Formats: sequence, structure tokens, C-alpha cells
Amino acid sequence: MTDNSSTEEMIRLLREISGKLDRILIQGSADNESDDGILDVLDVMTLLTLPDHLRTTATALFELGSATADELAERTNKERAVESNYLNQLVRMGHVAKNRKGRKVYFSIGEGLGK
Amino acid sequence: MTDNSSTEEMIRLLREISGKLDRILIQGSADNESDDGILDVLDVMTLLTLPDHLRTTATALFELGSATADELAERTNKERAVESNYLNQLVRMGHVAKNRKGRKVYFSIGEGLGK
Amino acid sequence: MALTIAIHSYKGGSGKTSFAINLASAYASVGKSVCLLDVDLKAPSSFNYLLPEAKHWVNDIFEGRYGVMDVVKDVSKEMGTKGAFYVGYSNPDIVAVRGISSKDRKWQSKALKLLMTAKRDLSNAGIDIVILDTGAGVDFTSVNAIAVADYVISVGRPGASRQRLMEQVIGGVYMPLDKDCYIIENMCHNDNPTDLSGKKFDLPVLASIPCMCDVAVRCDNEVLVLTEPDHAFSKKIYDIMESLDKITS
Amino acid sequence: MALTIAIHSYKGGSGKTSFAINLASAYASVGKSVCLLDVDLKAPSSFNYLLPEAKHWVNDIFEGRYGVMDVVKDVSKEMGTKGAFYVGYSNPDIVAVRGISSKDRKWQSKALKLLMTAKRDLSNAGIDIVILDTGAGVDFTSVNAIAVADYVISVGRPGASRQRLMEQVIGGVYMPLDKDCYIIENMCHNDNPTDLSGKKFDLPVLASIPCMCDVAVRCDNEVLVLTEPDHAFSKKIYDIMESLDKITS
Repeated sequence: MTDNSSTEEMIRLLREISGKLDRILIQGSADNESDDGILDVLDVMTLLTLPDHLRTTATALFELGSATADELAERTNKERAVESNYLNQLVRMGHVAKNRKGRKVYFSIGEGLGK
Repeated sequence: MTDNSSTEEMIRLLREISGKLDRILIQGSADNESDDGILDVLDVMTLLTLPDHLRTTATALFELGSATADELAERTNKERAVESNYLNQLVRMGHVAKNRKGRKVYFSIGEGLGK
Repeated sequence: MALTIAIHSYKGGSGKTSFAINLASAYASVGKSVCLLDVDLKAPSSFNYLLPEAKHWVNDIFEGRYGVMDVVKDVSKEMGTKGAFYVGYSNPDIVAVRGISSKDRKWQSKALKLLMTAKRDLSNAGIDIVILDTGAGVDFTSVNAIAVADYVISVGRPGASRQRLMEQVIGGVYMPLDKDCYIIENMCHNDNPTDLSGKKFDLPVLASIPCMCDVAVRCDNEVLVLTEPDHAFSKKIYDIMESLDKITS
Repeated sequence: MALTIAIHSYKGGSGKTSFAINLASAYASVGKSVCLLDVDLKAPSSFNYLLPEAKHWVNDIFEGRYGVMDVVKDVSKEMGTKGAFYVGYSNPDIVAVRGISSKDRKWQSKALKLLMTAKRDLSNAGIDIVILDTGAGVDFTSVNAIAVADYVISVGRPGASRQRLMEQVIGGVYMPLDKDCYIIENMCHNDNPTDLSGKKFDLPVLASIPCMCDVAVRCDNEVLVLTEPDHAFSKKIYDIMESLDKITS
């Protein structure tokens, strides 16, 4: 190998290493987003990222504090079954808590917050 | 490529790689941090609430990334013993991490950061 | 229920606060029972010292320390308004201001609930109009207040750069929160080719207030609708109040 | 080391961004190698569209995705400046803007470190002057940048309410971070009895720029120091640049 070609090889390798580092960096930034507990609080900025139907349900729940699916459906003028489905989606996303009190199931924003 | 310009290109690439390694280290640091709240992160708003002497030490440490008491004292133009005392105060407050590497003790913002 | 109006601006320096205090004063001067709350905890409004002092801060509401009725103060006597005129100030001390930046999403979620409670308490206390002077731009200090409001008034200076910013805020904040919004073009210059009522968003422009040098200076020291109700600026404010009455009735 | 200047304003709408882009252009026009970074991630600056587009965003620096040299773009050819003129934009999309409010203190602590790394990288790349267009008021988008800067220029409109606010920011942000600060009084009116050089803080006022209606409109569409270097506003900017040269040399 001549000096010239070894220099070229070194530059090629450095470029390759630099490219690999780029991919590590992009992966690293993605990891950080997933594991820092974003899903357990429903604040207004998170509310804005929800699809329209869930946002309406969540906003009504914010106003009511804590409510059954019936109470919520009355507020939003939707079918009870529809609201119940949306509420359970929000529960699965971690935004809404579900608590049984006697025969009734109450939904509320956040962890045992409510009113 | 002439010798001169290839050397320049290598230096440029090495700087680029070094910068990327910095960012990987900074990103990695978040994963290691314990997730129990207030005292384990030193952000700039918290920095502003520190008393003057500790703020100077903490600011210098932000700039150095990771440093021994000697290195820090050199930066702030204070006695090593004084800086060491301040650093240990910051460690007790939970703002700064302390790690032994061989015979040297390194201080850094957050846990296991360093550059 | 009290009618809650959030006064917002997608960018600082639009005259939002002067507009908010003058609109609130206009309502109070015609006998409405009004509450003006400064919810811009990161940049406490200048009306802090245009009006008499109070014992507590709006910050206390968000911290859950006091209810809104413990925090607000009726200044109708000092300001000479016919209707009750309650005001709540946010704490201008830098330690309080810096602290707001460090609040996490959980705190902000609670803050939204506490603001909804405050709105209900004000209604129960017989307030007709609640005016929220929000933070500028997109921040919890503004978006929480917009979420609580019945109407949003967006105060802005016309200009090409602002038009773009506004498009983003309308599409990404006002619309998803399903709010009735109205635009006030403020500090308008005759030779400015752009206005805020573009084709891209069809929000109604409630009024265009020209840029008046004396207003910029005087609003810092007095409440123009009360000290000079015949001033061109004051007249605009009363006109806006009448338009709002039609819209909301 | 590159000289890093943070352009701040304790309140929005002070003309901070127009000042920043004109000062950066002035430096580039006399042959300095300049980098202008918009670090106001919550309210991306209007110079986003006064200048040519770039591939990446300043947001990518704060996320650790790219280094500063991957993000900035040299616009010296398009702008016709003698010196290199790198610019970095923050992402104006509302999804990006809203996201910044949700960042926690841990993210902000990392952001500060990444900004320090960026400053060093710019020095290594041979940049003479780094100008940070910061967020207005007291927020991580401004205070992180102030912490990194060598000098702070605080742009403000005179006025009694602002004077109070400024006192808080000087005492609670600039002073504790031990920064060299200079005040630019902008949009001054002759009949305004208050100025920003009160007794309470003895920061030097570098210049007072009068309120000019044409500047408010034109700065939205052009970079005045480049398109009309003889304009009264442009001359003020060049004067300020010379004063800064003396201060920092």
C-alpha cells in the first residue's frame, strides 16, 4: 500500500465510523422518549396530541373531574357504549384511571386525582 | 488529494467523531440517572437557586463535563481544598456525582456523565 | 355560568395585556361584574401596579393553596367602575417566575383542574365575565387558560412572519381545543401589505386597532377606557365589547 | 474561542429577533465569520423565511441527533456577505413547538450541555462570532442560552412596567450567572418619561433606537443592514457592532 492509498483508506474508515455514530445517536434519542413515563399524566399538551374523538372525551373528563361513562355520555351527547369504549382506550394509554365504587365505575384524569 | 488536504480532512473527521461521542455520552447519562425526582438533576433554573460560591463551582463543572477537584480549582482560581469542600456539598445535595477512577476522584453533573 | 374569555397572543409584545385590562375595565364600567386574572405566571403583567395591591397571588390558586375568591380583590371603588371589578395578580418576584419553568407535566395537569375549579367558583360568586390574561405563545401558561375559556381573543400585530406563526397556533392549539376564536389586529400600520385574515384560516377579525404612539406610552400608566373614554383606542375597545355581547348572547 | 453573544429580552415584542439578524448580518458583511442560531424553540423566529432553508433544525442539536455543524447552513452567497454566515433555525411546526413545553428538567440539563458542546464545535470550525437569538422572558429557552454566552445583550422597549420586570431579570438571572450585560433600548418614544437605565441597576445602555414605523414593517421582509446600510436603523446596528468590538477586544 502506498502512503496515498493508506490515507484514503483511513479517511474512508473515519467516514464509516462517523456514519455509524450517526445511527447510534438517532437510536439513542428514540430510546429516551419511550421510557420516561410520558404516558401516566394527561396534561393539556398531551391532550392536543390525541385524536379528535379521544380529545373530546378527555376534555369533558377534565371538566367533570371524575365521572361514570353514563355521566360522560350525557355531557358529550354520545352513546354510552361509545364513550365507554373511548374511556377504556384512554385507560389503556395510561391517561385515565378507572376505579370501582360499589356498583359504579368511575373514570378520572391521572393517578387517583379526580375531585 | 494532496497530503495537506487529506490531513485536514482527517482532522475534520476526527473532530466530528469526537463531537458525536460527546453527544452519545450526554445521551447515555440520562439512562443511568435514578428516577426519583428533584435533587438528582442540576438544570439551569436549579443552578440559579444555589448560593454564589456553589453556583460558580457548578457552572465550571457544567463547562468541564467531568473533573477532579484539582482541575476545577485551576478553572475557578480557588484553593483545591475549598473547591473540594464545595464539590462535596453539591454531592450531598444530590446535584453532583462522585466517581473513583484508579487513584483519582472525578466529579460530574448528574450520574456517571463525564466527557 | 360566567363567560370566560382568554386573551391570547401567539407572540409577545402584541399589546395583549393592555387590551385585557381595558376590555375588563370597559365591562366593569358599564355595570358588569368582572374578574380579570393574570395567568401569565412566567411574565407577570404590568397591570400589577396599575391597580391596587392584593394579599395573595394567582400562583396560590395553581398551587392549590387558596381558592380564587381568597386571591382576587375588588378594585371597583379605586377604579370607579359601576360593576364589581375583581383582579388577581401573578407574583412578579423572580424566584416565583423561575420556579414556573421547573414545574412538571403532573403539576400542569393539576393546574388545569384547579383553573377549571376557579372558573366554577367565580360563576358561583356571581361574576358575569372572567377575563384571563394568558401567556404569549405556546406554553402551559397560555394553553391551560385557552382550554378553560369559552372564547379566545387572539391579539396580534399584522405582518408576514406573524401570519405564519398564527396559522400554526390556530391549527395546533385553538382548533383541537374546539374554541370560538376572534382576532384583534393591533398596532396596525397603513403601509403593511399583510393582515391576519388570510385565506388559510377563516377566523373573524373583530377589529383592527391602528398603531398609536401615545397609546404605547399611556397604556403603561393608565387605563385609557376609564381615564379617556373618548380616545380612539377606548372607542375601539367599547366597540369590541359590543360585538362580543352580540356574539355571546 | 468564538465570541458568543446571547440576544435576550425580558419581554416579547421588543424587536429582539430583528436586532439579532441585523447584528449577525452586520458582522458577516464586514468579513467576520458568523453563526446565528435561533434557540427559541417555543417561538421560532421570523428569520426562518428571510433566509434560505436548511436541512436540519436547531432542535436536532438539543435532542443530540446532530452536531451544530450538521445543522447550520452557510447563507453568505445568498445574502451577499463578505464573511461566512451560518444560520440554524428552530422548527416552526406546532407539533415541535408544543413538544418543548413537555420537556422535563433532565432534558433541559442535557440541552445545556449540548449547547456548550455546540459552542466549542463552532469555535473549532473557525467561527468568530456566535449569536444566539434566545426566547423572551424567563424560560429554559432563554436561560440555557444566557448561561452559555460570553455576553448578553438585553433588548427592551422603555416603559415603567418593563423597568420593573427588567430589574427582576437582571437580579435573578443575569447577575447570578455572572454575565457581562448591555442594554439596547429599542422602539423608544420621545415623550416616554422612563428609560431602562435606572438607578437600581447600573448596566450600560449601548444604544437607544427610536421607534420607526417603517422599520417595524420592513424588518419583516428584509435584512435592513444589507438592503439599506445607510438607513438610520442600519447605522445604529453598525455603531453597536463597533461598540461591541471595543468592549470585547
